[in-house]
Amino acid sequence: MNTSVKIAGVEFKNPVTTASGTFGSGMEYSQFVDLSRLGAVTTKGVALTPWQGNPTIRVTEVYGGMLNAIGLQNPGIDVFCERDIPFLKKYDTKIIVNVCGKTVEEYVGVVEKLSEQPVDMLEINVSCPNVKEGAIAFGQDAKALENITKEIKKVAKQPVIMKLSPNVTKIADMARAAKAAGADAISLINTITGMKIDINRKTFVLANKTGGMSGPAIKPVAVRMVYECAQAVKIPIIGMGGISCAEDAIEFILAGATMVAVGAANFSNPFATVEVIDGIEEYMKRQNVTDINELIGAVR
Amino acid sequence: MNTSVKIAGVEFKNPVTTASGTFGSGMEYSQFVDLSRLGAVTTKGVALTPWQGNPTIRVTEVYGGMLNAIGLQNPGIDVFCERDIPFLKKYDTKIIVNVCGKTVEEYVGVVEKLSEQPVDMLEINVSCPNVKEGAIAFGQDAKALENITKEIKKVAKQPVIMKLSPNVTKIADMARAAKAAGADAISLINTITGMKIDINRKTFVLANKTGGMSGPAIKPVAVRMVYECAQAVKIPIIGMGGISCAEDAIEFILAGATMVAVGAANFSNPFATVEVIDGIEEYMKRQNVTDINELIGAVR
Amino acid sequence: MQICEEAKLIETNKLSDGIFEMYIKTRVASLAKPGQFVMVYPKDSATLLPRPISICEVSDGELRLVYRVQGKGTKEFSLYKEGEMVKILGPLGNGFPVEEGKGKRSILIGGGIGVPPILELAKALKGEDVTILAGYRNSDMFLDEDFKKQAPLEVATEDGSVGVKGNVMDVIREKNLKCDVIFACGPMPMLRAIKKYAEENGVTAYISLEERMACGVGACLGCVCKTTHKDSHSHVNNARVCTEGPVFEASEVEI
Amino acid sequence: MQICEEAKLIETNKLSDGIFEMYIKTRVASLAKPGQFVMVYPKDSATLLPRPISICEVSDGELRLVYRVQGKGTKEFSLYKEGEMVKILGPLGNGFPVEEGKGKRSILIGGGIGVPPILELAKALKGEDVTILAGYRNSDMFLDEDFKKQAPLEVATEDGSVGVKGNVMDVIREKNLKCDVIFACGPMPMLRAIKKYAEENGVTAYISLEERMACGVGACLGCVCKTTHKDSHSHVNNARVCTEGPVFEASEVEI
Ligand SMILES: Cc1cc2nc3c(=O)[nH]c(=O)nc-3n(C[C@H](O)[C@H](O)[C@H](O)COP(=O)(O)OP(=O)(O)OC[C@H]3O[C@@H](n4cnc5c(N)ncnc54)[C@H](O)[C@@H]3O)c2cc1C
Ligand SMILES: Cc1cc2nc3c(=O)[nH]c(=O)nc-3n(C[C@H](O)[C@H](O)[C@H](O)COP(=O)(O)OP(=O)(O)OC[C@H]3O[C@@H](n4cnc5c(N)ncnc54)[C@H](O)[C@@H]3O)c2cc1C
Ligand SMILES: Cc1cc2nc3c(=O)[nH]c(=O)nc-3n(C[C@H](O)[C@H](O)[C@H](O)COP(=O)(O)O)c2cc1C
Ligand SMILES: Cc1cc2nc3c(=O)[nH]c(=O)nc-3n(C[C@H](O)[C@H](O)[C@H](O)COP(=O)(O)O)c2cc1C
Ligand code: FES
Ligand code: FES
Repeated sequence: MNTSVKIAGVEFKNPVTTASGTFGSGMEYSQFVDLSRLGAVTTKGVALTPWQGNPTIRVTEVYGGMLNAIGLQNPGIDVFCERDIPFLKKYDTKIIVNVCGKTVEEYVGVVEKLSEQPVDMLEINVSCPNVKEGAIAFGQDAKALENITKEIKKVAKQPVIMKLSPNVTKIADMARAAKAAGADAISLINTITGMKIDINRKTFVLANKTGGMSGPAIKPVAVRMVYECAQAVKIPIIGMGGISCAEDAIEFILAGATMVAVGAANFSNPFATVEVIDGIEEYMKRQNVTDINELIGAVR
Repeated sequence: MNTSVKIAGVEFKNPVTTASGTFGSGMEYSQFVDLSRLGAVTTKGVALTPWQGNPTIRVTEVYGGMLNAIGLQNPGIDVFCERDIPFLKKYDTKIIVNVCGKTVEEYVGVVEKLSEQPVDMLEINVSCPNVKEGAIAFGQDAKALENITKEIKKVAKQPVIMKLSPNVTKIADMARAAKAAGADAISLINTITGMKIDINRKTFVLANKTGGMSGPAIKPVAVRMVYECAQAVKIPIIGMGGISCAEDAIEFILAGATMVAVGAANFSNPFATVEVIDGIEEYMKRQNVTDINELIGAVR
Repeated sequence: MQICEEAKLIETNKLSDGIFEMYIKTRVASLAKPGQFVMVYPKDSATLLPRPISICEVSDGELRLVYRVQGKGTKEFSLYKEGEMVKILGPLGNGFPVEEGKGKRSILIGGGIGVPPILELAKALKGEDVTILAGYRNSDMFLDEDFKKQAPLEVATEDGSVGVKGNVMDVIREKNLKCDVIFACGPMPMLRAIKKYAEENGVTAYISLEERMACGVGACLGCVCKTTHKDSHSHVNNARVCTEGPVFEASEVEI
Repeated sequence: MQICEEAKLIETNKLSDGIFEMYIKTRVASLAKPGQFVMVYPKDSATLLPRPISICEVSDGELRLVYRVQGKGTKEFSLYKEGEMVKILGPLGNGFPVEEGKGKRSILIGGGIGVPPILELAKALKGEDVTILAGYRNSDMFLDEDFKKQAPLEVATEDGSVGVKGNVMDVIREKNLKCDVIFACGPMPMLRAIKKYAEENGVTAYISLEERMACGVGACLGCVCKTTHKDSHSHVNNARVCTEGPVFEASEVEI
């Protein structure tokens, strides 16, 4: 049975990675999950310099999911290269580094610093709804997305995944823009912007007012968008949004995702990633599928 | 204690109505709910001629919600005027008629036919994701929305509510377009387009492939959009999306909604509307609020 | 009249592999007719839509429901304990036209998980010229003993372990059963075969259809089926299974 | 080492109005230190985030958790029956630095639902010069009998029905309590007052903070608090309460 997939020449032992920001750099979950079992670890967004992130309350629960407004707190690329990459290199897994920034120059700066690092792919987060400057602005305008993708592709030594925002009218247009600018792959969906109000205290629950929604509640939207992108462009897709079991992951794969990422589910079940991997294999056995690549985009 | 609210000169005894398409014309639920208790009944979308709707499967459950792709099956405006309006007139409640169409002319045609009818308001559905022509196309483009709103306002004798689609990049732009064209109010959100795949049969669950997502799962997105619109335009808002109890309704009101609509919750609880009304009164008592209008948009 | 209430689970049993029954004490019982159904509301809050389940038997203010564990909702039902409160809505739908079976030769056909509603119908037609015909996968049958108390029972099993090997149509052919009217509930291929048989043999067939439902009361228009006549709601030949059905005269529907 | 497992609920009781306890048999018990906490995962599938609950007492491979019914999750916990399996993750966080209480005069302060972790700490400091100070709303107290077995107990109640009327700071003032070190857990205003008192009186205070959490293990960066020093993760003076905390030296944090 083959569960390995390939994106832009990089081979992953299985199609399961972690959703950026929900798994740190793997360290915290390494006591529950053998990181070498994962197709890849996708790390928390990293910027050129350390970022403070937003004030708390940063996370809250909603029906069937959660909102977060972390605001991309991170130690900056230098600490990351010194500490997190060497840690991850100890495992037999691929490394996808999620990159954030406030300006095109910042993104490019991080990508340059990563160009000499032993990481396998870059995922460019142009879709974080929780920071004021940059981020989502690039992900909600096809022109801006095309431009930043081009600039990044100029300096990137590793294949580039553009991570799309679901907070758009036509996700397929964004996929087309990313592809036109030379993106090697796209990943989606980032969180959907949401809000929760505390009716007793008559105020927003999150200090940032709005937060990004994730978890099972957003899955139908994510599957739909993966499908729309798969129909629109012929570049590999990493699908995510509410995946908490193998059945969820397979939905994304059938809709057109080459890989899938497990996000908020790690919080409700630290073993979620491995259970998804095992479950995919069981499904393939049950369905007599010998190569996972047969399933990718099989529903049209 | 005052629970009555006013929109465009129409007074509602309380801020609770039904979400179009989830309550028929009230007939089916009238054995569980005294329709005279409701602020208003908002009826299922009605077109110029009878519509068949989509093939089945038309509804399916998703985590914390459901998808529907009814495709606006309806008997057409003539049967509606003969049968449904007289039925509703027997109750002491306001009538909001939801209008759909494939072309601007069709919408205008329905609105004209309604102009001599004893109904209180019109809600124009430019946001149904489940029909190919018209509908959502008007709701995803600010120019198109402005245009159709203007045409409808030319012939409408009742105040006009434009019902917005959440499947857009910037909901506030749509609110501004509706207002600029003379809409008396806006309502939101219609369903979010989603998809469910049956991994055993390897096919879409819904015959229409995609469907509109509703239910508690979409509430945080809906509250956020109501808030954004309330900050952007000063016209009354009817808020909906996942309201299943009074606490949910109050979130929308605090975010800026003058009225709220109960949708899919009717399916999980036929008494939902009345429980929401009762619960709002209890909350007002608990919080010592004497006039519901104090709560509208109180969180900023 | 329809009622939505929390009803008490009096008894619950496993009948065969994956098949369970529950007896619930409810005011719905006094209103229920054969072929009608109830909505049962799961409690898990991620599972929001009610599940349509046919009325299998009515007695002493109790409803008997027999169901197969299919997905999340029915799985949850199967874990309920006696004494638990279960939210239900019903009775829903039109039910079988019992009077059409009076004074005539009827065959009552149930296939698979369509078997349960046949029991209450058989009780309503007790004393009439009735044959019950039930199709199962294998010898792991359910309700067969109950049927035998009401009328002669013929069985088809897919593996031939009991009765005729094959499906219910094979029984009719093999045993050369004759009738004026058929009442049936079961999987779509079976209903299609019955519709065809009825047309070819000048028999009237009443078939109970399944469709995905959200409201159960006719409001959402989720559960329609194509009809040859104008439906009462939208006049577009799309009758609501939950309201105009689930039982239709076979010649009226396109299936 | 941290463990995530299904653990068995051995016993559950209501302690006072809205306050419940559960004893659970778990491998986490053998690893737990005072001031650490566990995540308890609700079962309802609309409730996805685990709930942080302090370790109140450890004994015989069992954890005792004492919690107030606050919202959906804790409501669910309060309905659990003995024998039920409960998913937990722990032990989490750093816990109180017990050694800092050795050979010194300590006051252990618990306020409201911050009272529980003080018990295991009092047990760890048994025999030392310890005063326990607990603040309740009214005479509807909990854990007070347990405390008395470990060390002298002073009580403050908001309504004055037991002990000193007012809050824990009022007790310190009225009774003129002196100490070298304070260990505290409770509401933010109380912790702020203790931080101020510690600064003004040259006392070291260790305070246990609360923050909204998603992962509990340091991965999500949801639960940070402002620190005066660079935090170990992001080097931006934002320590993770779940990992670098929940216990901080009061002078290190901006609250
Ligand atoms: C009028 C009517 C009477 C029925 N009577 C019985 C009965 O007596 N015994 C019995 O075992 N089953 C009966 N069914 C089928 C039963 O409703 C489904 O098996 C059940 O809804 C599955 O729910 P689930 O949560 O276990 O499955 P899931 O797959 O988790 O359900 C997901 C969603 O799909 C719906 N769904 C799935 N399968 C069906 C289906 N076959 N028909 C309608 N909706 C479905 C569910 O209601 C739910 O909304 C009847 C169906 C109808 C329409
Ligand atoms: C380190 C730590 C130790 C704690 N120890 C205890 C204890 O021993 N006993 C006890 O009764 N309570 C304790 N709490 C508070 C407890 O976690 C909350 O009361 C509980 O999470 C509320 O959950 P709920 O589902 O009942 O409320 P809901 O309001 O439904 O919860 C919604 C979300 O908000 C979170 N939340 C709500 N209130 C709080 C809070 N005060 N702190 C953190 N998260 C919150 C929940 O975890 C959940 O994610 C502790 C909190 C922390 C951070
Ligand atoms: C706490 C948290 C932090 C996140 N941080 C990032 C981030 O740094 N970069 C990024 O691209 N996406 C980030 N995301 C988005 C996730 O990677 C993912 O796209 C989203 O959560 C949807 O997947 P899920 O529903 O499985 O969680 C974050 C999500 C959460 C919940
Ligand atoms: C079965 C169904 C049918 C609907 N039909 C209509 C419709 O005819 N016109 C319309 O404007 N909205 C329609 N809607 C959308 C609802 O009015 C509402 O905007 C949406 O469901 C969100 O609210 P909820 O989450 O409370 O259901 C329909 C929704 C459902 C679930
Ligand atoms: S289930 Fe809603 S109309 Fe039949
Ligand atoms: S709860 Fe996730 S970092 Fe603390």
